[in-house]
Amino acid sequence: MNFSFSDEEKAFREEVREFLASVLTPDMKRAQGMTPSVFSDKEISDPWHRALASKGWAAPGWPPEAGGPTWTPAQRWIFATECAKAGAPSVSPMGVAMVGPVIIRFGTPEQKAKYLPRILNGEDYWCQGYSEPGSGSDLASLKTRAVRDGDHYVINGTKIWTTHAHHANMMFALVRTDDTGRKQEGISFILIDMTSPGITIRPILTIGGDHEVNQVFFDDVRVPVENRIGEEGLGWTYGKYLLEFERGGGIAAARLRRGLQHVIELANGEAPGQPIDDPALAMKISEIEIDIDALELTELRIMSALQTGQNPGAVSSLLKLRNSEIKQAVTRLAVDVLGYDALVWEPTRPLYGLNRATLPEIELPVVPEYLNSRAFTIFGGSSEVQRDIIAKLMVGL
Amino acid sequence: MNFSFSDEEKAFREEVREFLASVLTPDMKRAQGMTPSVFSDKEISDPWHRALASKGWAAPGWPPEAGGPTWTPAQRWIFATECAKAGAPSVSPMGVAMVGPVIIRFGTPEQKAKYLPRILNGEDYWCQGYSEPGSGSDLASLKTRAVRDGDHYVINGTKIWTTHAHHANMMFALVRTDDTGRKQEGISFILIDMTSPGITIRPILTIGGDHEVNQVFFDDVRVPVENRIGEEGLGWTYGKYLLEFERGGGIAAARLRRGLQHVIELANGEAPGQPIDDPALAMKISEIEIDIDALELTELRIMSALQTGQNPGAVSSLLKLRNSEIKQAVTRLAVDVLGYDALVWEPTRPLYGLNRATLPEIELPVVPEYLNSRAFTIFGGSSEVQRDIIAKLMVGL
Amino acid sequence: MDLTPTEEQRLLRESAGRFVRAQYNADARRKRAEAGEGFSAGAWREFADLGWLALPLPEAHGGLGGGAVEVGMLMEAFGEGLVDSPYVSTVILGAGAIAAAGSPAQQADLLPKIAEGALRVAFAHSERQARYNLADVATHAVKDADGWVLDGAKTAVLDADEADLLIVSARIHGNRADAKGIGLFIVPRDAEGVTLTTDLRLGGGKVSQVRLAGVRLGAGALLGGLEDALPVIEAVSDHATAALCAEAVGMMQTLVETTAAYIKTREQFGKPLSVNQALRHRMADMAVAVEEARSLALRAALFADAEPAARARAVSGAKAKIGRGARFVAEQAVQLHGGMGVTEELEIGAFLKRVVFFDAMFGGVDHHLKRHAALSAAGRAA
Amino acid sequence: MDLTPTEEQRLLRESAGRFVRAQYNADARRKRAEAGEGFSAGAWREFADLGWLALPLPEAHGGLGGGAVEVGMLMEAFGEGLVDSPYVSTVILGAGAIAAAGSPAQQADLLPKIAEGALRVAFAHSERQARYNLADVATHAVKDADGWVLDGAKTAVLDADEADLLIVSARIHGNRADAKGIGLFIVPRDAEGVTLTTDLRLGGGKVSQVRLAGVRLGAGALLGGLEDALPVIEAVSDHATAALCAEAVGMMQTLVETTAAYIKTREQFGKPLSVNQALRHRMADMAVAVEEARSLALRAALFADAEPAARARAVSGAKAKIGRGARFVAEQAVQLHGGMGVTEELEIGAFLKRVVFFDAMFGGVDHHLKRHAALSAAGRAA
Repeated sequence: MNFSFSDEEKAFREEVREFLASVLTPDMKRAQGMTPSVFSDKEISDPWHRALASKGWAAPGWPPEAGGPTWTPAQRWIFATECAKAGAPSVSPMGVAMVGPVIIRFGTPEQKAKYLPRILNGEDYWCQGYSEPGSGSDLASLKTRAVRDGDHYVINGTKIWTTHAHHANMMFALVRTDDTGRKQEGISFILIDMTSPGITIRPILTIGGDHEVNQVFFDDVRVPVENRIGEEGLGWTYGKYLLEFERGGGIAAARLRRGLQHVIELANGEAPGQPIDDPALAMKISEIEIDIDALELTELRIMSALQTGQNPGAVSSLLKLRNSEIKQAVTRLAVDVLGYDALVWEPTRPLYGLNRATLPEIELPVVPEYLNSRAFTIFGGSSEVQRDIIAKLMVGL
Repeated sequence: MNFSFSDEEKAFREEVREFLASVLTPDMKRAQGMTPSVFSDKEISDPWHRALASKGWAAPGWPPEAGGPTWTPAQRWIFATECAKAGAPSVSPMGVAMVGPVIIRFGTPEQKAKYLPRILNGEDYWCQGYSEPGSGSDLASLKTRAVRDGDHYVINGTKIWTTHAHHANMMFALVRTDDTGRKQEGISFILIDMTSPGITIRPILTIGGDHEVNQVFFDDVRVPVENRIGEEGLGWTYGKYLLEFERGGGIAAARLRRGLQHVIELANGEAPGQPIDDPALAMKISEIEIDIDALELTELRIMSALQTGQNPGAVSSLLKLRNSEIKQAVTRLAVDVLGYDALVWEPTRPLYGLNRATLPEIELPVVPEYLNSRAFTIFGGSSEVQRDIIAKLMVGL
Repeated sequence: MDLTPTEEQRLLRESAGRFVRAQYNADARRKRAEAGEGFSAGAWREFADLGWLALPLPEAHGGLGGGAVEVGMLMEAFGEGLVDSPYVSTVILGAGAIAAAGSPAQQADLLPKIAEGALRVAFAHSERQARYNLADVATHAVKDADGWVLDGAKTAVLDADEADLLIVSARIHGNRADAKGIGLFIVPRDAEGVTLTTDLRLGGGKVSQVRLAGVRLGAGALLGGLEDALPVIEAVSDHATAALCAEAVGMMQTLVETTAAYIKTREQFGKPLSVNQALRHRMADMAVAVEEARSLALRAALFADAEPAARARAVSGAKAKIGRGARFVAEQAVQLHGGMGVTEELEIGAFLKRVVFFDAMFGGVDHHLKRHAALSAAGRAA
Repeated sequence: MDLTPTEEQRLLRESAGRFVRAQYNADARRKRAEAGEGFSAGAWREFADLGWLALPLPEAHGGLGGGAVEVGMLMEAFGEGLVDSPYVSTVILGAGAIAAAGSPAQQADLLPKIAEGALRVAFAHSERQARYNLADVATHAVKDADGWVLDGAKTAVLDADEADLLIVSARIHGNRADAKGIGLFIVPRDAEGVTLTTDLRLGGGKVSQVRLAGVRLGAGALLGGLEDALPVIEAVSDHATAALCAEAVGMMQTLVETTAAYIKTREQFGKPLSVNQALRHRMADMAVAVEEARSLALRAALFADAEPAARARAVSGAKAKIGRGARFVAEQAVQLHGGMGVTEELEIGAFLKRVVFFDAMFGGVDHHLKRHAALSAAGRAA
């Protein structure tokens, strides 16, 4: 057991730090710091994605033949951690982390050649069409129909909670091509050009004041059959493969730590009164810091297992559950620190677009982020679903 | 709405206080204070029961014709509260509070004449034969058989968690007289003389070191048919009527407050270090005190509703749940206050029988009481059962 | 001892409930929000007509002499419908301070107008550096031959933008955070030197920062001529806190009912969500939190006129536990509504925001636990 | 960076697991309890033979030079079987203090005997008035021509009754709670003036109060001649705390497995208890608590030889969170076992008692949160 990074790993860390220092502008950091959501706005994430792409670092999880950087698990951990520490934006995950791996695993050579480079260099902006208004945690009950008409599918129905559909030019979606069997059967995985006629996007405002998700309507939308991934009717399999990536959570401790650091800075300076001098607050900060320490060491244990070719077991639900709960604890504490400043509600978005406001800049995203983070325990598999999975896979119930 | 007691109520409170001052000896109070269980030992509760009986106060809930004192709900609340404040022992509830009301409601004139006076004056000591090793929360699955043989039932089977069976000369029990219908049918309610041949009592030691509960075995025990309450096969109805009394909880805040006072005294003096000077401890004490305030005011709201002839609704589960949870919070905090003194385990029982011990007398019951109180959320309807009931009756789910 | 409502109280509660259900249902709120309307002058007149503005004011000055229990009943109904009126700022804080500290002439002048709905008053006391310490007042008032000159800054002033008068606390003598030497001044909102920065308030209504720069007031502007008004500030803050506690109970009640209805009807895997025991138990805990909040809000009201330490302990106890309970109920209401809970399309989020406002206003859970603990320790030492 | 165990570590862990399963199963424990036996001399010899007593001792003095990670692996196995050996008192505290502070001669004299199992040492440091403040030492040591005279009282001394030597802290100069001026003394348990009051210890083993009345020691009794031993006391206390954290992880693991097995087989209403989602979710939270505890116990071990502030923060963090998590798991294990859980007939209660011991030993959750917070604030200020 060795708790230090090797010389190679340290050298890589140095390289990452130098890259970050050279690429991250103060404006990017400010905009990212004032973003209440886990998703960076396209106008923040785009330049960041391009910078990563030119360094060859846009798709850490991809195999080398698809353009991945062939990092070890430790390198991926170091990269994610240094990015979080530096306050880097997020790359939109829908392309690189979600549809990309599916295309790599199940796509035809033509699909790979067409889509992967555009995902890698950020030319395409993807969104995910899974959930529907009636489905909730019961994803397989989806009803959006794709009916074959020659070499096209004709799609009718609606998808909801579609993150950044208003930014995206492509969507990957689960659609029903057959409804005669079990509900998991008859689902197909297709790629939809968002500029196709018949697509309407309805913004859904969330309680934090953000426009992040949408409802997307399909009215006789024609999609070429060649846009289907894999076999017709096996979409559920491909979709589940992708969910493993989405739910993995992976490397979250460093971002949580940065969030907690934000709380300490608030309490130390800007917030009304001198909350940092309050011993009860100091104990709460410590409590959360310890939670993050536990999560971080769990991540490192998993990274070590992956590194030595072992299977870390059914831990992705645990990581998702704890990450979302700790995130909510951090944002709740930040609101408490604000004291009376929490009363001021600034509705303008994006917050980094504001020139002046009643609150100090560091305080502006606090309440929106608290509200936004309520979704952490709901989307991507609710905490209730995660507990069902943990009870089954980790406890054997 | 009137938050003060009336002059009549205040006069009654004075009478109770005078009674308590005249009857409660220092030895009784010491013994009660060193009892980790909610049940007082028979040697403590007996003299207390006799004193109450001679005052006519042994059975607050009974109608006057049965020997009850015809108190208003406010008087009952005042009496229970003053007893708790004074550190009075508990009267064993199995006679007065449990089987008594069933006999009053469903018994024959002969049964009433035979049993009620002996319950009232404490001559009989009762235990309850409901649970069985296999039944748990599914009480109606009970298997102890009573087979008719002339004018007797012949009983075979076993009961468990029988509080103070080793003190009791009488048991009221639910037994199966028929197993052809639904499991709730075919249950009868009978009264069993504990000196009958064929009864064996096996002590069950609990984790607090107390001998409080037992398993009772019945091996061809003959019980006269006249000992059956009400109709054969309707025992479930009578048993449920009784459970309402058991689960009611009723007037618990004053006892909890006394327990919290004990923690404050510990923290203020005997415990290692000066824990009372710890602001975090002070906040925890306040938190629990506020919980008790909430429970007390809920009790008073219920009392007021009863007093004005209204139905307070399905609140007994709420009272049971909160009483048991607060009790556990109080005992847990007391253990924390003990610091290193919590390491000393004194196995002798009863604790009030000890002449000397390593710990100060006020500390002796702390850890046993914490351990004993783990049962509060299990027996008499577990917290899980209470939440099921609350969701159903209060939330309508 | 009888905690059941009197006939009069029952009628008040019922009329408030009827009013709120008719005028503050989800549809009405959505329409007002879309029209960008705040609380309307018409509704305020209706409040006056229903006697609610007069409710807690002294009978000598056009009031009905009601107590904190009656106010609590009204507030609970407001909470059920998420009413965002300036009731607390004008009637409980503003009029409350005038009734407690004002001279007979000041009371006779101002209170009847408030009762009639002709005058709105905001309470400008908190300062940013003070956090929740009521004695921490840096704004100062200097007396000269013509009267008073006020300088300083106030934060978290509720509904100041539509108020006619501000009741402003200022230090007449002593140092920051001294208990003695704080006065309350009647300041016209449009007085020279008064600048408001007004924002939307989390959960509804408006909130202002108030700057006072050389604000000149007449000699009669000092409320009741009182130079030691901290006890009054504490009392009206406690009364307003108790009122907000009752409002929170109403909000919690609505959240539990709405969420129960949702999980009973929303189906997943072919069955209503309510088949999930984990959700049912969560809702049981939410229902328990409502009942405990109801008891403590009532308790705070019942102690509203007790001696200051007892009043403060009851109020801080209620605020701490209801603060936590309301947060739990609102956050879980969002959670149990799933994705819909985090959208602006349902009102769950609006309730959550108001709950966060409630928690922050007059101090959060820890502040009130500490205040309760300090009062308890002082009580034990005495 | 590689947190997977080495081959050597894996073998250690497996052999410890095997030993515990064979000798510390429920049957064996019940038999020993019925026979009134404590930890047997035979088992101690076996510990020596397996190299466990030598494990963390320096190689120069018969040790194997293992670190806190290896000790943690052993302790986790002990926890799984609720082993109640004097391992922590003799090997981690006693031998740890000698190895950290002893002169070469003292080390050469004592450590090999400990490694062989021929000598047991208890650590007598805590005092009742100190609560958990390690610097609070009122016992004093006065130097005279013949050596030292010790007077005072110690509390919570683990396994002193079967120890040959006590390592006793005493103040050589300064005032109570001064950081400087505390020495560690080697005191034969049967020295004149040493009186033990020994009780059963909650969760297994024994605990003693030690009185020292004019105890005369030779000039060589002061460990390493060191008059400022507080850093050593802090280090060995942290090492012992880390070891107990690992033991707690083992206990939590057993509790989760035992409880899962119970609710899968125990039927109610014709179905296993595990059909209840509320119970399954509770068990999910228990499993999460175990994984978090496992990570933090390992983290504490990995920081065992870091600079003192980092070590202390890691250890206090682990102790606080595992203290709470272990209490949660043990209390819920009792709860989910229903009536059986509160009886002495199952061992759930024995685990709960050991968990309460764990929480109380070296300070509870709040103590370590405060220590963590103080170290964090100091780190930020630096």
